[in-house]
Amino acid sequence: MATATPPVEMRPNIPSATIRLPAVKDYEQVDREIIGTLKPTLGWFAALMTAIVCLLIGVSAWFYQVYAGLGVAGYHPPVMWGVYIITFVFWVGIGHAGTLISAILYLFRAGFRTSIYRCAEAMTVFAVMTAGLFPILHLGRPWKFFWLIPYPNWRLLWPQFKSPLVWDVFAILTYLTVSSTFLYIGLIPDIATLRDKETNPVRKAIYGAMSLGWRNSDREWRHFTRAYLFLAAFSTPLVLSVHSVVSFDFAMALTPGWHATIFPPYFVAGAIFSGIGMVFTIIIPIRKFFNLKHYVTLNDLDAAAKMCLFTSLVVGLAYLTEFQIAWMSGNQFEKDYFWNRLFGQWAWAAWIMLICNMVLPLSLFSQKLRRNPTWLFILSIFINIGMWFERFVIVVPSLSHEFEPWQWGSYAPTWVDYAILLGSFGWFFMWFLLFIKQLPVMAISELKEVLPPRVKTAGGGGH
Amino acid sequence: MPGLVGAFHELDSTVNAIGDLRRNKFNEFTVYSPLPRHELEHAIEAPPSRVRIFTLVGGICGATFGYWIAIWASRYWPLVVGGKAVATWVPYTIFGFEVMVLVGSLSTVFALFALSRVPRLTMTVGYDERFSQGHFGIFVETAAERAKEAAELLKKHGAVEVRHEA
Amino acid sequence: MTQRRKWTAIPGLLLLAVGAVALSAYSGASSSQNNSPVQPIAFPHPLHAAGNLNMNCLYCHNTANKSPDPGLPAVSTCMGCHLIVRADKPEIQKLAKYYAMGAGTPVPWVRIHKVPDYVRFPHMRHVNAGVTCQSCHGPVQQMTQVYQYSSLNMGWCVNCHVNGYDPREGLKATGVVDTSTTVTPDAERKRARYDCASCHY
Amino acid sequence: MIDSPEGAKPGVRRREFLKVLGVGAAASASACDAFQDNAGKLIPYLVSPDQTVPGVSTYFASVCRECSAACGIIAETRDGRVIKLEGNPEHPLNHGALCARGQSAVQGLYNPDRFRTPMIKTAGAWKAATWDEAIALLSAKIVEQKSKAGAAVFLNQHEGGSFPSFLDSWLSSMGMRPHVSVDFEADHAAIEANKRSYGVAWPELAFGQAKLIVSFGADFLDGWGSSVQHQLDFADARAKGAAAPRFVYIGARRSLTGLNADQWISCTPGSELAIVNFLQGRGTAQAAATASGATAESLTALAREIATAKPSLLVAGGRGENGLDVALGVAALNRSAGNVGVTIRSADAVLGFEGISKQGDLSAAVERMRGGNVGIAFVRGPNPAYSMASSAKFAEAFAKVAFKVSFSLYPDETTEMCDLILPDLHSLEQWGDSEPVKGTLGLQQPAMDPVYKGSRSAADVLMAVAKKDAAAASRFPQPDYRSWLIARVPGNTATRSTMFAKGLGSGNITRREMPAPSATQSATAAAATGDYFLVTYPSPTLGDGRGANKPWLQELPDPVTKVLWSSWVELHPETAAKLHVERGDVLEVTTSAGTVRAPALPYLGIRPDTVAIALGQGHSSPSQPTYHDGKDTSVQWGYGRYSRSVGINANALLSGATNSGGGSIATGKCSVTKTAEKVQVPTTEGSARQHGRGIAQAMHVSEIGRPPAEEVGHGKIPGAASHEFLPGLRSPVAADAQGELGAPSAKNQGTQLGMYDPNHPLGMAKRRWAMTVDLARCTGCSACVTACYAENNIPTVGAPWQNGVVYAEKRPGFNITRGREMNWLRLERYYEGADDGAFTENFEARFIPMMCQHCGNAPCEPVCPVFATYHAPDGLNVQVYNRCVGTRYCSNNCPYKVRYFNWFGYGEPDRIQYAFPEPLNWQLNPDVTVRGKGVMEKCTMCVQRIREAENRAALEKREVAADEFTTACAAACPSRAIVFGDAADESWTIQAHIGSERAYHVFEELNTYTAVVYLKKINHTTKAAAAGEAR
Repeated sequence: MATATPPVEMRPNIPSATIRLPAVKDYEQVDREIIGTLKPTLGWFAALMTAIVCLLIGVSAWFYQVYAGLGVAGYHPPVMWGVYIITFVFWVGIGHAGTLISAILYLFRAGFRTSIYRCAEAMTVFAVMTAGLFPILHLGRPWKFFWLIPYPNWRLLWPQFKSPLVWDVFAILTYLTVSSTFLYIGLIPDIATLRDKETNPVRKAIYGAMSLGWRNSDREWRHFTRAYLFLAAFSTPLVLSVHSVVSFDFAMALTPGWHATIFPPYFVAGAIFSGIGMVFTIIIPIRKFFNLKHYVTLNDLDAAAKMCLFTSLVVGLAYLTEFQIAWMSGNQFEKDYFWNRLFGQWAWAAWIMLICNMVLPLSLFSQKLRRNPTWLFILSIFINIGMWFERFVIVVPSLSHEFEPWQWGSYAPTWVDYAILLGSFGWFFMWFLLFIKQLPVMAISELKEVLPPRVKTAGGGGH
Repeated sequence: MPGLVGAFHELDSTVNAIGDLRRNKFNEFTVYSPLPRHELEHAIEAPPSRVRIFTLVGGICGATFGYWIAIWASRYWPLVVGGKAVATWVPYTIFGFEVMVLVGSLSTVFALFALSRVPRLTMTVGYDERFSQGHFGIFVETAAERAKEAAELLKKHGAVEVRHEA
Repeated sequence: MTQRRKWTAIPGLLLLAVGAVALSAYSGASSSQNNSPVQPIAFPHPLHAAGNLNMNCLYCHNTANKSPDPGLPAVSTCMGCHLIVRADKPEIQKLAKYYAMGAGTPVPWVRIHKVPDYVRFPHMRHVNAGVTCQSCHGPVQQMTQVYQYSSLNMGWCVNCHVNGYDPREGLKATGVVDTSTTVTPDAERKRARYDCASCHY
Repeated sequence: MIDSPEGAKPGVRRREFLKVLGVGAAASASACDAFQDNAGKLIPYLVSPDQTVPGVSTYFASVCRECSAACGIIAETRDGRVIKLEGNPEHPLNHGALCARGQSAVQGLYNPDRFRTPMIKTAGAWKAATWDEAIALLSAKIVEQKSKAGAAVFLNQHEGGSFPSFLDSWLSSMGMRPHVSVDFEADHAAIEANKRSYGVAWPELAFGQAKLIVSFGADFLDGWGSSVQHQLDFADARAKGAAAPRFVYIGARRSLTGLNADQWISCTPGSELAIVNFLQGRGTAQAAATASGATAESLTALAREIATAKPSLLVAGGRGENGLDVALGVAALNRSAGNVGVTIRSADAVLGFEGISKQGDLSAAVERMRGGNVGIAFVRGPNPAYSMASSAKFAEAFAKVAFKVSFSLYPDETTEMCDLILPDLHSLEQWGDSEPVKGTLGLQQPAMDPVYKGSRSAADVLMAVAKKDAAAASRFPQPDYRSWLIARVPGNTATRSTMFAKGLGSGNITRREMPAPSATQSATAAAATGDYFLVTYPSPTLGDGRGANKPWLQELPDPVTKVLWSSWVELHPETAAKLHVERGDVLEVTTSAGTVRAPALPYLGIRPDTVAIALGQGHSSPSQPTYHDGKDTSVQWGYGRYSRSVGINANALLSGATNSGGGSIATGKCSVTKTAEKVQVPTTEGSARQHGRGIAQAMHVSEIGRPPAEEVGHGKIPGAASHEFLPGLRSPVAADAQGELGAPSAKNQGTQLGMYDPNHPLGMAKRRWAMTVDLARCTGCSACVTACYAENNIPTVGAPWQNGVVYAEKRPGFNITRGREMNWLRLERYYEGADDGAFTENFEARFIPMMCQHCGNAPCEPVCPVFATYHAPDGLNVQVYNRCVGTRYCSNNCPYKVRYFNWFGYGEPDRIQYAFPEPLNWQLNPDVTVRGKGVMEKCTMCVQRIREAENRAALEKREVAADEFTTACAAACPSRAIVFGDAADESWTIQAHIGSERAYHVFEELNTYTAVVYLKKINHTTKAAAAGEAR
């Protein structure tokens, strides 16, 4: 009795993923190779220790600052914000690329996303975790930070909801929650795989708990795909909103150089730009040291580099637009300020920013360089530096050169600022390094989706 | 309820097996696969997921709460700042939006857990570790008298192994 | 199926946790409430402020109606009576000792009611507004050893400033029996400024 | 050796009470420690003192002894401690105003470096002693030195009143010669000239009557004579607008007075005489011009002006070699111009300046000591070891004296050389009197018990010594100086009691008859060499150095250069360029007398051929050469922790020669060389230019009454006041600053607005507190700044030990170089003109006090996440310290940059940065929270005074009356430039000013609706000058 089952088309699950992973044969290979990366190495351990040491330096510097007072940092009124806020914006920015890649590209079904998104997403979560610290440790009285959170209390007082800082609290907390949830949900099936391949009973138990007893059943997959889609849909507007809100910290003030409507788009573009920079910084060593070159192919890097180039162009446009607005505004304060930015006291910072973020990325117009991991890595370092200085240029010169000439000032960070900055990198990389050896750096189940499934006979059907 | 589980190596044979099972009135079965495949979903013809309802409701509640808390708190102790109105809806849109996203996505996750019955404390019958790696699997819940028939059916479709589960 | 019940256990626990947090948010009572230190001299308020003496608070705390500071009785005020009255009692002799050493130390009473240093509490404004001492300090006339009666936290202050002080409640606090159950009309309640800068500067 | 300060006379026991409660409430008060010291102690009075209600201020009228003028002060005491000084409104000299130095007297009173007990030096080591020991020792020594008694020297800080005669009679009873009444700040030449020409030491200068004011280097606004009185009168004159006198300043350097002039005629130091001669008709303008370096045109113009503008007022300062001749010449000019009796009134002369001994007498005494036949010397007040020109070699002469007694309160240089220290009482602790003007008595009565029971009134000590000697005892029957004094006060007990109340009475004090002045030394001036003229001048803030141990004065920027906690060498930018010197390059200035090293400070207002250095800094101690570390509790030699090793002492450059007027010569020639060293000069100045931002605006006198010409395009000054609305005072009593919702017609009143509703039953929004500042009056003297520090417990942050702990650099003013000064009210000084830095006489300085503007649309408010700053219904922009979490966003968003952050725990006693080391914290205002670490603070418009007035009114069951009270800055201002009041009530004075045609807001275009209204400065420049000067 011949059965007429509909023929099954044997294509990868993701339609638009025309790219293939030629060097990857079957599901088992994916499991083997990805899970293989989890074995700790000496180099990894050394890196982790370095990160932790940096973190400790930062932490002790912060304790000292809390004890002695904020004066030990380099604040120099009228520059009331400094390295901490700069670094805060820097890390929030880093976060964005992760969400962009994992969420937006997911909705767009961009194939090259598959191999890099897990790293990017983890990077997001840890970057936001890092950023979240700074608003607290830059406070004069950090032990009172919880007053910014609306909760019923016996003072009968609530936060001042018109303040951009309260907006920040909501934006950052939401972003942290959603992105970490998103990361975890995506991880569940992979953890299940780890669980099933694990032999050590203890680790098996831990993985078991973390996988929440996931079984890959049809029902689970059915809801999973839905939920994942909606989470992606939720994260997408966050990518745009969070950094817009952060930009309001500046745009809502009337300080010359801050008070500009261009800030939200400008910040978002900058954020994604810096994020992709950081993705390169992270993924390129990983594909090298974990031997995953055949997963993160040059095509993937090429595609990401194109995004990097694009965002760089947007950011560059924003820079120029700022000057043009100031020039045409007829507003004396603005004019003075932007002149000062380019040729005044802070010219050096401005030029670092322009060269790193505007000029160097232009090299990506050449396909050769786009497909050259070494160059991408070097460039990404420049981008990170450049983006840090972008925030420096926004924060410090504006404040040091405000309306009141009598109160014009200068700014010079102290060792405390630098120690805490260093600590933030320690904190970030500590988490990230822990992550890459405990959990798969690539989405196993999604990689499987890219592969053509195993079939008995082309055209299918029984016999 | 007892049943038997069959492990498959290929996708198409799994699909065919599912089709055959349903034609032979074996309706109590669970399909395991290391990755989501549309082919399987089509073969099973399961109803669409209800996650979206939770998402919608969560989102709406969130947005309302966001606006409400901001406006209520501002009016609770009306202090004028910068000569602005006490409760200003424009900036409060930010809270509406953020809380919408927050509650919306959390309720989505809740829905995922609730509907697909995770987290669960025990591994259930009919699961095999291969199903999270390379193999597809079908667990058929059936009375002992039809077990043989089911086993036959699975084997016919090329199950690499068929095991009886107590 | 059995799995279902097992499955519901965890969310249940989560819900409990949330409830606990929500509750703890409301635990706002001040730490210093009800603290009742032992004083260098066991001064019996009931003996003086109640009973047949029934002295007015202002007799000893004589600046409460003209200064932000209620003032404490000078030791000479006490000795005014106690040179003769009950001069044999041990506590009085302690007092006499303080008084005797002319250049010596006055009585180091232990402070009980204290608002933080960034809060201005002008006693005279409240006293002259007719707020009875007991409405804040509690039934001192019955306290053998004085303790902090009110929480003195901000919500406690603001409640009265906004919702108003009910003179009849205040009188009840002093021990006046008021059997009528009618609520005080809103007009009779005494309200006060609730602008932050009225107290914080 | 320092015992805890205490010790009241038996009887009134205030100290115990306040020591505990007071300090518990004030000093430890900080926004941070909520309930921490809950278990404080409450200490009642043992016997309750008369007239003292705990928590309510008591006021004592007394006399200020910070300079010779002896203004009247009112000391506000709380619980027995002085917490604030203000001028006595009824006093004929200062009419209620008080200068920065007067304000700071409390920091002299509570100075942590005061001597706690008498001290005796044995074998070079100091040890504390009891009074009995000390007095016994003193009388023993006096007996021992009887033989040489005739040669004994008593140097007394000059003061008017009865004490000098008391002192003389004591000295004579001991067979000693009359004392030398020293005042290093006195302008002896001017005094001498006044005596010869007008018959009095210091006639009243009636600026108000003059049509023209010409000053020949007489800095009557920065400490020359009775400067508060001068300033009051000068400001009144200048405020008359079109009728105001023009003011021409002649000198080598533009001092604060010079910067207030409409025209500066720069001449080389000492060449004023040439100009005076020309004005007297001797010699041609050209000759005078060549001699003085001024332009002939300006001189002829001046001559013409003096001839036409009658009456005029010409004043001359005589610190130069020919000071006396200049002063006499000017006096002659006055006489010929008919000013005597009109603008120069001998009738109501300032008597405080009578009886100052000539510099010659002092030098004579020094020479006697050098001669070695002086057995015993006393010093009460002056500090000649510091204040005398180094080439006078006071130290080595003084060392020759067998036994040296100091009555000083502070461990100054002279005292360190003495053998016996008998710490005197501070003028706020002891009895005294003065005769400010003829027929008026000023009574100096103690405002509180002595801070240290170890200190004792010098007068009482002298009487005690006298009583040990039968002969002398008979001269002093009274038990103590107080009764001696009261016995002299005319009138009966009734008049006296009123006198105690007002601190003033009528009557005369029979003055000591001055000993014959000893022959002045022929000026031992070595032939002046060097390529630059040198000008030294007493600092307007530190005086001759007496102020240097008071943190308020160290933290008060010099009104001209805005430098603080430092010394500096002023030179013109042109000169700096010539020497390749930049601001902060350490220069070595050398004269025949000595050498000093100080950082360079280019300054527009000085001739290119001249450099200037201020006196007052550079106190030092051989035994403790370095800075105080903030912890050391031993005696702080070098005039205390706040002054030791800060800056340099320019007296080292002076020849010590005295001019014919008997004053030491403060000018000379010097050579300047650049050194490799470079330092950061602590200053509060950011940019000295307005960059056309219209912060301090001015109008030419000719524009008064004319509607402002409609400026268009680039000519428009941002912030030029528009007169369409009542400036800034559309009371933001509602949800929008324009106050529509506040208007009686407003909809939804009392619903959502609550307290902002003007018809709210509690009437919180009834008032709109506001302030006007008249820039035509403001002279930039900065008295308001110190008044603000005193009233609001503002910490000083410049002390060397007050910066961070680990990386910190121990350098005076380090925090200031990081811009962390806390001056709620700062005095900005902007230059107009001379943009290219080339030398010109035609540049203008504009002073503008900048404090929180209490905007209706305050940018700082909406950015605060926790409502720590918000808008109060009575128009104040409130900062709630204890709610502040320290995001500092408000400061970022404040266009006026008037918010200040507590970078360290300046208010926390256990920290090294603590700004009020015991007993300075006794001065803390109990009505103002002492801010803790990490919170923002700013001008509150003295909200505590507002509340106090409201409380008082409520107590008396009435409304607050118009002008019933005012802010600390307004109360102190000797120019009466600041007016505070309720803009929503016509009966307050402020209303008149708000309507003025000169009214404007700073940064009005930012739409902040400030509550502070400035009135434009009025310039009286001649057309020629006006051309050269930027608007």
